[in-house]
Amino acid sequence: MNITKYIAQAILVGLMFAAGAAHALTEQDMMALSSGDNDQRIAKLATVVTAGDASVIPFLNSLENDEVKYTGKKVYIVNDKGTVDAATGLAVALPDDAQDVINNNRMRNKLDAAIAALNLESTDAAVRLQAAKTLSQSDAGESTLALVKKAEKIEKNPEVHELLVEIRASIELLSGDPAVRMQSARDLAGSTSSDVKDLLASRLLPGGETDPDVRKVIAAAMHTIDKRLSYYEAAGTVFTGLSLGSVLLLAALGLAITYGLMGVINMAHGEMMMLGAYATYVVQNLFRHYLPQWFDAYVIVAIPVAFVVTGLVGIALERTVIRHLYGRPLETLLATWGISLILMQLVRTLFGAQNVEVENPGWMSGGVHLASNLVLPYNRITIILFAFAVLLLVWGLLNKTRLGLFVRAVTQNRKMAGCVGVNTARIDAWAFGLGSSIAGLAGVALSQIGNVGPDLGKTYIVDSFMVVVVGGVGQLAGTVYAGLGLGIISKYMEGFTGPVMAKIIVLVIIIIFIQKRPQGIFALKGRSVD
Amino acid sequence: MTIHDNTAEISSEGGSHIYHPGVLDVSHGVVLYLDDITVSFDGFRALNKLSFSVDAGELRCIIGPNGAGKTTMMDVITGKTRPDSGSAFFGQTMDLTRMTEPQIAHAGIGRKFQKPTVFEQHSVFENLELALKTDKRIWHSLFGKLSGEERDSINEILETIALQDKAGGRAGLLSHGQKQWLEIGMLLAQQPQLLLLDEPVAGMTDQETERTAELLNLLAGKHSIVVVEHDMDFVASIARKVTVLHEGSVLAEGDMNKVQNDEKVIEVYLGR
Amino acid sequence: MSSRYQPMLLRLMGNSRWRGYAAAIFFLCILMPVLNLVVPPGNLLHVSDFTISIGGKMLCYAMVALAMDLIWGYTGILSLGHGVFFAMGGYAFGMYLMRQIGTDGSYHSNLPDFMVFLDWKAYPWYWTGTSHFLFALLLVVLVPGLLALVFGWFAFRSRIKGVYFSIITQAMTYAFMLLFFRNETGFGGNNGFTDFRRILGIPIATSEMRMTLFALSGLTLLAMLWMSRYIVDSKFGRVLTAIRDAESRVMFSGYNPLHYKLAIWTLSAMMCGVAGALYVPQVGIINPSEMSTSNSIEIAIWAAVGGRGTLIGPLLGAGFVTAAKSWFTASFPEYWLYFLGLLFILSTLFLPEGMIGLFRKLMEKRKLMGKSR
Amino acid sequence: MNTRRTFIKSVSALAAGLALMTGSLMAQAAGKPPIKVGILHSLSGTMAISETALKNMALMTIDDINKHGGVLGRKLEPVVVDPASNWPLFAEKARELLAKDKVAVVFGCWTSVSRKSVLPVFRELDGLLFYPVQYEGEELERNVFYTGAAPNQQAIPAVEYLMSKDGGSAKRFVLLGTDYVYPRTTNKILRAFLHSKGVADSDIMEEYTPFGFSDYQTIIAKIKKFASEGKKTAVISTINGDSNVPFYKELGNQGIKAKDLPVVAFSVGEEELRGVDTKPLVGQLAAWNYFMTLNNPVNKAWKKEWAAYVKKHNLPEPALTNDPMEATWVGIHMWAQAVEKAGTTDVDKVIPAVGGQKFKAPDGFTIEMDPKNHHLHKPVFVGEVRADGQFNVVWKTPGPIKAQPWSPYIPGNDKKKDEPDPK
Repeated sequence: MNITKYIAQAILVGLMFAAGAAHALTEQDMMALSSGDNDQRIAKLATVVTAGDASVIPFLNSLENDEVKYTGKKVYIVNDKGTVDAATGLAVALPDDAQDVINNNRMRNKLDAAIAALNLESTDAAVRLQAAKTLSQSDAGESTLALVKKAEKIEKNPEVHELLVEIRASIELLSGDPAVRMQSARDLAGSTSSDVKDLLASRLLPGGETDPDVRKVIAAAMHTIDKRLSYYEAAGTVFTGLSLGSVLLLAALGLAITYGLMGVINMAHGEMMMLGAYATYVVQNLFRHYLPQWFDAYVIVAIPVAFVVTGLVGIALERTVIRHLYGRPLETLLATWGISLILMQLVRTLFGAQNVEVENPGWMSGGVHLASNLVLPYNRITIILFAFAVLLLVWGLLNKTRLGLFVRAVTQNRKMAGCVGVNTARIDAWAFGLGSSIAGLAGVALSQIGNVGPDLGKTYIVDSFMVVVVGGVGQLAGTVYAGLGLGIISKYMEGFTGPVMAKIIVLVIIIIFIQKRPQGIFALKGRSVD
Repeated sequence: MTIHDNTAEISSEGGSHIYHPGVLDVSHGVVLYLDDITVSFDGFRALNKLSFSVDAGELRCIIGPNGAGKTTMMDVITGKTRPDSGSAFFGQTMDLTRMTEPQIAHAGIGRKFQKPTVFEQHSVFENLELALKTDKRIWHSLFGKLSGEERDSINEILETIALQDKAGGRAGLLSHGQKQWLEIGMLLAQQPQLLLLDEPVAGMTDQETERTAELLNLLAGKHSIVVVEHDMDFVASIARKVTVLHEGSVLAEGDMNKVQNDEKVIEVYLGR
Repeated sequence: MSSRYQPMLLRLMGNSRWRGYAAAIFFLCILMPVLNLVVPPGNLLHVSDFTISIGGKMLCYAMVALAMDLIWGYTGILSLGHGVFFAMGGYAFGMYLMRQIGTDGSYHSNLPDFMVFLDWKAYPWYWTGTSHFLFALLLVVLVPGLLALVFGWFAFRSRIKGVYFSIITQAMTYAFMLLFFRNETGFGGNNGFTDFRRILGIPIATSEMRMTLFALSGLTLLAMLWMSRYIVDSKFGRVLTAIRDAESRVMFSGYNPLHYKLAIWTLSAMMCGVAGALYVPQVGIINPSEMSTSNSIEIAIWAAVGGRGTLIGPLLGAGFVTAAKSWFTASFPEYWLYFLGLLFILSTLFLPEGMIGLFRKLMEKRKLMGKSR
Repeated sequence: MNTRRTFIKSVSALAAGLALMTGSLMAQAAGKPPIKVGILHSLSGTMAISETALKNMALMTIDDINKHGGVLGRKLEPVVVDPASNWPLFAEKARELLAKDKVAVVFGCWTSVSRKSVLPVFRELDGLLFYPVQYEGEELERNVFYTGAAPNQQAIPAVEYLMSKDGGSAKRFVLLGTDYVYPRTTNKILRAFLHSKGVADSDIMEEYTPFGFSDYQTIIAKIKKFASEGKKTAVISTINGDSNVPFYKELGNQGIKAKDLPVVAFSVGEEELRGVDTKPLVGQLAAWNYFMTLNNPVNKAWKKEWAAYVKKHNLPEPALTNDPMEATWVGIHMWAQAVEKAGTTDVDKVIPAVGGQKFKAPDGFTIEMDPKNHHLHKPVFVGEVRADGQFNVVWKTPGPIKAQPWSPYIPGNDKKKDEPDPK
């Protein structure tokens, strides 16, 4: 209900502006903004901004959104609501020879800045904040200075105000007056933005700041910001490591059950993840077709779907192939490899060889902006949380349910478990199904950060085995430490060596580690049975 | 300290002159000497300051309830498990805790497993051939030929274990009892100073058990033998001296009668 | 084809199988060249260059399958790293072939093209001496051999066996593949080595050279077969099988399995190296995709399909799978992976002894039927 | 000996006679025998993603030519093989096409390595290959015609654009690519080019990732840091296929917009953006010799024909066209024209006839095969990604430009001849 209200409001406001537009911009102005040489368009835009009339915003928005077309004489706005003559706001038919206005990045940058500058006077604090943010990230330019200064004086919201100071200082850093430049450099020292640092650095380059005193202040300000940024950078490394670690953990958790507990060398584990990702894809498409308004929720629905689908596939595989191979691990390895090939080809047949598109739901796009060099993407955060949720699920299932009890009983002493009335065959199937389901969940997560294609599984299979082996077979805690540890080590190394060497080094470390501790981090010492 | 260095050498390649494999010093009449051995697995003490010794030419039986540490003790003697502390000597000079399994085997300790382990894909003859005391390095295996003497000794063993007829057949096709004998035969082929037998009659028919007892009695005196067994009748039929293990250390030791009448033993083991 | 070979195959099961087997390969090595070079194209009996090049490739694969069989079939160690050894041999010889290009490359430099675009001014140290044919041949066996020796020593010493071993060999394979994909590693990155011109100064792209390489591959295979047979029939071979079946018993019998495993593992790797070296000039390219994990697993399936623990089985397996691949990718490209996948599953489920086992069973059945009649 | 030879001779004569007879019988039944044309594109494995579309385009082009009467009055018969993204298999299949199927020409290959691996085969058997993909140059083979762009027809104009005012006046460059020969060579050329424009080495960052790489967090953090040193920075991406999606996704999630840090890509086209959530990409740049959005009658007709073909053969919709597909279309037509001109399919006669062929291409120009250097003269376009996965052309060259397979920015190339060595 709220939404409809907003839409109604927006339309109303839009209409009001459309009517006003006729007064703020002449047809010639619009034409000059829409067509011709970019330099001239930008110059025109600057004059419009300097005039500071907020009523031009709708037209600029239309320009920004590629809704504007023009012919030799007239400018039109074309959007879902139809075509209007930009000057009069009246609905008209679009002539055949109408051309698109093409905005390149430079033009778009200027448009964004212009719109943001004009929006600084908005009565809505949220709009002002957004405008200030946009302006601080784009190349504001002299023309906005007046608006910014005006806004800075009256702004009460501290967050917006802080940004405005920064923007104003950024512009004034190029001022003709050394004292003003000095003051702006001082103002900028408080920033945590790499854009500001970029700006300060540019002033120190040849052709930049000439006054030696101002240079000193700029250098000091830059140093302060740099230092601040380096902390965020370190935090960023930890976060990326954690993020990779959580992916590894997810990939390995299912294997910790099928391989770790059941001893099945499941080379098709990666393909289970792939199936999970494709299940997500299918759910996404269903939502797109049938429930577009609930689209953002599709991932939530995909979780149980993937869980069930891969679980069923897992159970089917266990019943048809794997159960014949218990106690013959090497044969299992080959047979499951065969399964993986078939599953991959099957997916190719069904969905095509191409990667399929899986879109992040809205709430997973973008990120938490902690500093300009530390943005924590929502999808990564979600996956870290998801990994721990799945971990909790597995732990709970194994330790707190009858199924878990039976699984552990069967894996520890199959005969004895059979004797006390556990249906071992059924438990095997359930356990393998569970392992596959967990892989399917990993697939849901992977679909949100990487490509979804038939080869998805193959990229993770070596990694997931490494995590389980390093962690210690049959050790859930070991898997967690190994997954997160390997993730952080890899990312840390990557900073120095690049991704390939980092990966190679990690693999070599793993191989050496296994020589030293063949049983993994958490070795189960005991009388080995030969 | 010097000993240390030498032993380090031996573990890298069995060629030190002091501990030359096969040169067993039993000058004090003791063939196996375990002292204060402790082994723990994740906090559980499988062996707890175990000390005992076996004399040359002795046939010793070891009994004890499940989990008493019998198999772990065997593992320590054959080098499969390293003790956390304590020492294990073969004869006077050979420190078992510092030797690898093949070195120990080469030095003259033969072990029979609980489950009969023979090479199922090989013929009975080949099984014995593989076990035969000879140069066991790669080069010899590749280019060496079986000498007439060696052939004779294999045939002799075949006779001892009554498998002459099966010599050419696959070992995997033997009956359970026959496999046990073949395994004992393989131990004999190694010409060990000390034989470790882990439950040699488990799963055997009475007749086979009897035959095995005969076999062991025949071997006693020629070799030192340690038998781990549950079957009390069998133990009674062969044993001269019995050691009872409990919770990783020696509970009692002596002849069968003495042990059977020991209060502690009755309590923990026979009494149940 | 198959009907002509059927009786021979059956005969190979018998006592004279070895002589028959050797004769077959020898025959192949002589006859094929004759049919290719002497008989004019267009004649029914003419063997085309294309057939020869596929045949040569198969012979190399057969060597790898044989090497895999020694380590897996006879010793029970499943290696997922044989693709690396194969590629190493290929790269070692490829270095020589690259040197033989001389200044005929795109840049007319005496460095290979890929070094030119990396702005390297000289060969890196590990290319030293690769312009000498004999040294290159030495590298072909030494490099894979040394790698296997070092890797094996660490792995076997720590008693890593069974699946664990397979998994870490896979990790090794993966690491090497990544390493060789890097351009800075100095082996041509993704492109690897290609565009070879000469061996020993003789142009490579001629029918005669192809025939020579083909015959050489055949003879090498024969020599390897003979060697493997000797090994398998010696006591050494019996120790290997014993290790496979009961390693601890072998240990308690006084053998050091470490040495035995290491020996056969290294030898197997060297055989792969030789196969790789023969393979590269025949297919004309070596690149890191030869090291992909799936290639190594495919090698295992050759041995499994043909019959592990027999010497002829892996050769049949390699031939069969390669031929099937050629046929499928030409006729039904979409179905190749289904077929290969099924082959993996069915052969492990129903053919534990592979094609050879199947033949044996059929033979026995036939014998029994003959008797009952 | 003599008798044997005569015997063989007579047998082969007989066989030849038989073949002639059957051949002529067939010719009577179905006009003249068809001309076999090889198509060598991966239909399985990693490259299938890109190459399948080219196979289909080749088939459509052959259909099109057959519909208009074929070549020399004979129909074209496609022989499709699948080298399965396996480089040695490319060589094997090329040999199969040339030696066994005796095709008159082969259209195929995508990756540089596949082209390199088939080269010796084409040289040895004197075959003819049309290669339709933009590549690193530094090669000129008598047996190959290159219908994709050389670096000066794609990479250099794109960088010039970035350095222009409209392109953002970039002064600092990140050369980011997948680690294989095309990015390496292209970046080498670009580095030399940038040097010539006064860009110092300290203002160039070069990074490579492996194939299929998907975790760009660290690299993007690095780029961000590199970009905050006071000079306007741009990224030149030679990232291959798959890795592009996670790369752009990460860029988007990190809040990096095209207007702040433009990325120009040489391997991202319409087909690559299929299956991609394009929202985070909007405004990012690509440089090609053809975009589907080009507005000209030839392109319109071509797109229509392709759409019909896609519908008829039940191929994945929507029907997209891209640069390599255009190059395939142009290449096959040019070959057909050359065969008509030479009056035969004989490779030695066709090769000189291909040079100088002209064709009205969907890029809106009548483009010409250079008379000497086996490369097409092509126009260059820079486009910005739109939300619908198509491109807005924001810059273009006034007309087709001549290819420089031997980039003048690589030392020593000035001595190279601009034509392949004769046989």
